[in-house]
Amino acid sequence: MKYSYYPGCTLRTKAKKLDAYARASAKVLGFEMEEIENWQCCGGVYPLSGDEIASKLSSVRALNEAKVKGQELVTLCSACYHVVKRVNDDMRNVEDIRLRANNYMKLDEPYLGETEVLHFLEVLRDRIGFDEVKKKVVKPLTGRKIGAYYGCLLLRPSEILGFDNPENPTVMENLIRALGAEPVIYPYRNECCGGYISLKDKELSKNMCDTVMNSAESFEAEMLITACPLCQYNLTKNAQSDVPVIYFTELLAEALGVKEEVDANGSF
Amino acid sequence: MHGIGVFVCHCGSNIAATVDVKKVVEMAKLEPGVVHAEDYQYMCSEAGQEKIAQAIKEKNLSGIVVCSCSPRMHEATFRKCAEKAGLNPYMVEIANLREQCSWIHKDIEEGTEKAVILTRAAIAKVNLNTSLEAGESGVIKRALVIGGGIAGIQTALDIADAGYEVDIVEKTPSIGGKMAQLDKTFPTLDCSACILTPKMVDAAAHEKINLYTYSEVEKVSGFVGDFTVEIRKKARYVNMDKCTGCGVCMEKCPSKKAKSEFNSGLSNRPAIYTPFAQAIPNVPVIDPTQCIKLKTGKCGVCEKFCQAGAIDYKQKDEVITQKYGAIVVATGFEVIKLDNYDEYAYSQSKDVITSLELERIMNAAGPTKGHLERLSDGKPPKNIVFIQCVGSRCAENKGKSYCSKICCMYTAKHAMLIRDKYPDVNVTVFYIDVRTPGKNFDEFYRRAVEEYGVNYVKGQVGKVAPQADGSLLVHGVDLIDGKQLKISADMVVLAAAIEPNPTVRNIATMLTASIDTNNFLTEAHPKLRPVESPTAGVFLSGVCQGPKDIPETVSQAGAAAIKVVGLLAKDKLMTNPCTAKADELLCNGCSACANVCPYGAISYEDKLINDHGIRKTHRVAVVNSALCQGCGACTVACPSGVMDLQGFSNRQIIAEVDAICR
Amino acid sequence: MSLTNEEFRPKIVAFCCNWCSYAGADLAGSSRLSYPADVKIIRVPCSCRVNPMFILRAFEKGADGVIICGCHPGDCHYSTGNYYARRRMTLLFSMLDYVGIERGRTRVEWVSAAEGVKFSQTMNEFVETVRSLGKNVRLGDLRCKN
Amino acid sequence: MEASKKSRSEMVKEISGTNPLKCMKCGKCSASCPSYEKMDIKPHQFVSYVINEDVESLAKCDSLWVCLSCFACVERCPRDVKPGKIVDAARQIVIREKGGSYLVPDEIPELIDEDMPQQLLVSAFRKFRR
Repeated sequence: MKYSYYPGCTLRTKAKKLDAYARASAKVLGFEMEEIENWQCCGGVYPLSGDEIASKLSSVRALNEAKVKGQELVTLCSACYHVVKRVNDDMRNVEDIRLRANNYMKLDEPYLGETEVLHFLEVLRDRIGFDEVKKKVVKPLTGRKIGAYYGCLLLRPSEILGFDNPENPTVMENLIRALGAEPVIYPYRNECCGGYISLKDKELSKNMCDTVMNSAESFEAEMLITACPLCQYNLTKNAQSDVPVIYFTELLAEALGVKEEVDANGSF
Repeated sequence: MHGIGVFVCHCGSNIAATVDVKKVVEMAKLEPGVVHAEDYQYMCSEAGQEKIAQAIKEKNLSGIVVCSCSPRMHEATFRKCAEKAGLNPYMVEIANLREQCSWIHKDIEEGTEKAVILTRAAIAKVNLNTSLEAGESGVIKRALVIGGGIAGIQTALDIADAGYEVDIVEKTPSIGGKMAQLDKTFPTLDCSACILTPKMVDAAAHEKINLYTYSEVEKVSGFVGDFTVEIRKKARYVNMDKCTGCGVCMEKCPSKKAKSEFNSGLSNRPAIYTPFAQAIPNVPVIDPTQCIKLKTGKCGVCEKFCQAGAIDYKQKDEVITQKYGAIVVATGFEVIKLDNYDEYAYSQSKDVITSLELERIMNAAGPTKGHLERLSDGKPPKNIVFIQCVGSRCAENKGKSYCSKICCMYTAKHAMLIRDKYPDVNVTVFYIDVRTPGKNFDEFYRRAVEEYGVNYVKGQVGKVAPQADGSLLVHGVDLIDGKQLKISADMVVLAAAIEPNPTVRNIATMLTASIDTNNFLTEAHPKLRPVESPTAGVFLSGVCQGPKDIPETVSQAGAAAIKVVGLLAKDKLMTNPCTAKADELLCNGCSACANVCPYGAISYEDKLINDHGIRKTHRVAVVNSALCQGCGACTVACPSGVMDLQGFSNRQIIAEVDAICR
Repeated sequence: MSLTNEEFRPKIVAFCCNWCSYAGADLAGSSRLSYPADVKIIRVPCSCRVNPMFILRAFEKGADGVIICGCHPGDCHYSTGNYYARRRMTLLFSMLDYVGIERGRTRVEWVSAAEGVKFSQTMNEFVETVRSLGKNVRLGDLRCKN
Repeated sequence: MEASKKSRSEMVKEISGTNPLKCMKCGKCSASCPSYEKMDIKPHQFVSYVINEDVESLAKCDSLWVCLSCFACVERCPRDVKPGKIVDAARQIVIREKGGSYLVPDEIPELIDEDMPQQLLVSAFRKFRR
């Protein structure tokens, strides 16, 4: 099975691990992520204003490329997923944006939101299945207590993203279970880490990250996993906690037995 | 001799403000056949009706058009008025100038223009009206009440006391409904069971009332005065005649893992059970999904211990057919599912409960024997937070659009009872508005605040976060103080919205009773006919019509009963004369009409027909006017166009079309 | 809101069943939910009473659009009437389309007694559609135009 | 002056695509907001200010720069008002005007550190500058 793959800017720079472990894991799980050719940065945040077109076009280009190839479009970074999927929803349902974006793009055939956008976690859950993932585990993470941190971008607005239950998500917990570890369920796993605010207001982000980390610690999480480079940065940098926060793909690669290989080849 | 009279009503200023009534009168006078036209302030008033009667007599009118409000409002009034003046009541047509014109158009020129056209159409139609005679049909002196909660019980008691037979069909094993689950009732705090159980006993003992518990309505046919209903009596596996209600079977049953419906799933019950100790009838049922004997063939403990020999594993469902003159829907409500409100952690913590679950916890017969304790660890809570409007008053995609009406009051009741019995427990109520219309209701709520020290906070809760130590951190806002609050609670109670019992959809379809987008049954008129369905012979009692508390339900139940009694007291009902009729001369007996008739009202006879002197016998369609309900399906199906509907004939409707398009 | 001569005012005939849609129209009225005065309602007991002949007649006499409103499927007061209406109108409308009466000029809509909002919205939309299609010239009776 | 005030609140409604009149003033947005303490005009007040056509005050407030677009308010709003989109629309109105930016390139070298992901910078640029 081949998917179109949209890595996004951070996965080429500060979050190379998120990308490398995912690719290696995909190979083990029997699917391939074919990087689309001329991708550009998604912009990090979805432009909420209904009257903005230009900032949505990079997503449309990526979406259209996947459409031309007849593939589903996979992302790893929460922000890319959020932005690309919401733009896709606009292209499906918002007449004005669809019209203006297509007028600007001048594609051979107008793009009408045909592409299906999937997060890597959705591929694991809905295309591969956690039972299959479990079968491929060679180093089960038995005995480890791991918390998932979802943040905002994967879950909200659920009406459009439809990723998981926005108030009580389960996909990463099920992944943790499939890898042989014990998921730690704590209430702030869907609360914001502060996001881009940490550029100008570290204090605010720090408060939020502490709430998350303290809560996870109180439920005895030894480690947190996340899909978002910004969350990973904020939780690691801005919270006073020793609990490590790593990408979910690293955990996956570890359990599938390909982590060392990636580490040996990678230059992180 | 043709002579049409036109009567234009001002309806005070309701019509006259946006329709130039004088102009309508002038224009009407120009229409063919019109010999009289006038306007008046209120045509439906006695003076207005007198004007109509006088004109009919003086000008010897053959038909009248009243330009007024909707025919659904006053058609009957004006028909009666015409009849009194000696005109056939079916020679009356209404032009709906209020609902369809003056109320929706703001421009007087535009409104008047439309009013003239609507009047013109009505005149064109009435020119072709023919005198019709209403037939008669009998009334079966028996009523059916669907639902055995307080609404159904009260309706049945009131009908039975008036001397008519009533059957109650209740789908659960006992009558009593939601009220049986409640601990205390507002605003008097008397015990729910103490006031309900005597009524249940009365209903069971009443010689005119017959209970079909553990039964469901399966099929309904017929019409007002003469409904035929099939009722499925589900197999109880217990012989009702033999069972003494000793309860030994329930004690001995080895399968005890089913969730008790009565205790809102907070405790377990055996496979053979009565829902609660005061159940009526006090005869258990065997839940076939739980019974080991019925599932595997091995067990039979209850049979062994039953001294009365009442257990019958071979019992089958039984379908009985019964005839009724009137049907009352009293299907009540359920609490909504809370899947979409996971921010309140209902699915994540045992200590986040609904108000109905709290009722069971506070009830002496409940899962905790009436002790207020946390379901997670049995510890007494010290801080309780109530959250109002969970799923009520929402945008369409977020929940129920309506106010559930009862939550403000029952929350005040719960808060008060807790503070009364456990003065050291802190109670906080997050509210958006406190709605307490009702006698002694606001006073009741004020007592909760002023005498019992319940902390009411204006604002909502955004999240309930279950903590590692088992407490619940409630993230709320106090809009008055302008503060975000984080309250550590050990119990959170959600005032979840109520919705009509899901079975009501199916029942409404069987009864052809209309239902709104929230699955509440529609009343015939929201103000003037609140307990009647638009479908004749079907009446509404309790929450199936809209959210209401116990006193309101009981009053509505009584009102529905008196409407039923009023119907059953009649010996004959006038039937709708607007029925289908075939032109025997042209009918060729092809059966197309009978195939589409939902009532089986069309049959075929070989008739001797005199066609311009040529006598011959041929097969023609004959409509049984007692069965025909006048839908008109057959008129369109007829390939030769000989089937017509009286009162809505092809010529009449075409005349209306022509008048509108002219 | 005075009308200019240029503004096209279509003639619209709306057949409404007595039990649901006529009541829905009444509710739209009592809730003061406006829709264009171009719509004129004819009350019929059930949507199944609407003979295709009536619709042809309307177009013949100069109607620009015809809409039939009935109870929602499954909610018909006469159990099955709206199903007959739906089937008949599907056939009729495709035939009308064939002779040049655009689909936009004909419509079947289910409006319950509780849906005043839907009634008004439906009429607003329908009138807008018919307005955009302009005057109907097909099927018109060309004899003795006055 | 009156006219331009009005048009600004209309602009907020247009850009955000929301209808503030749907608000029932329950405050669930403010109960959910992680930046509440740092906001001078609270999320529920944002909705009210737009209804009352006082976008001037919104344009001057600090809340614009501490809203995280985390969408907790949008997700939980029982009336589907989407307060977060209203905040963002007000922010758009400010940054689209000359001198409205909250972030200037010159200050960036001081703000960043070695581990900071690119995502953070592009997001901040999008939110704080035109």
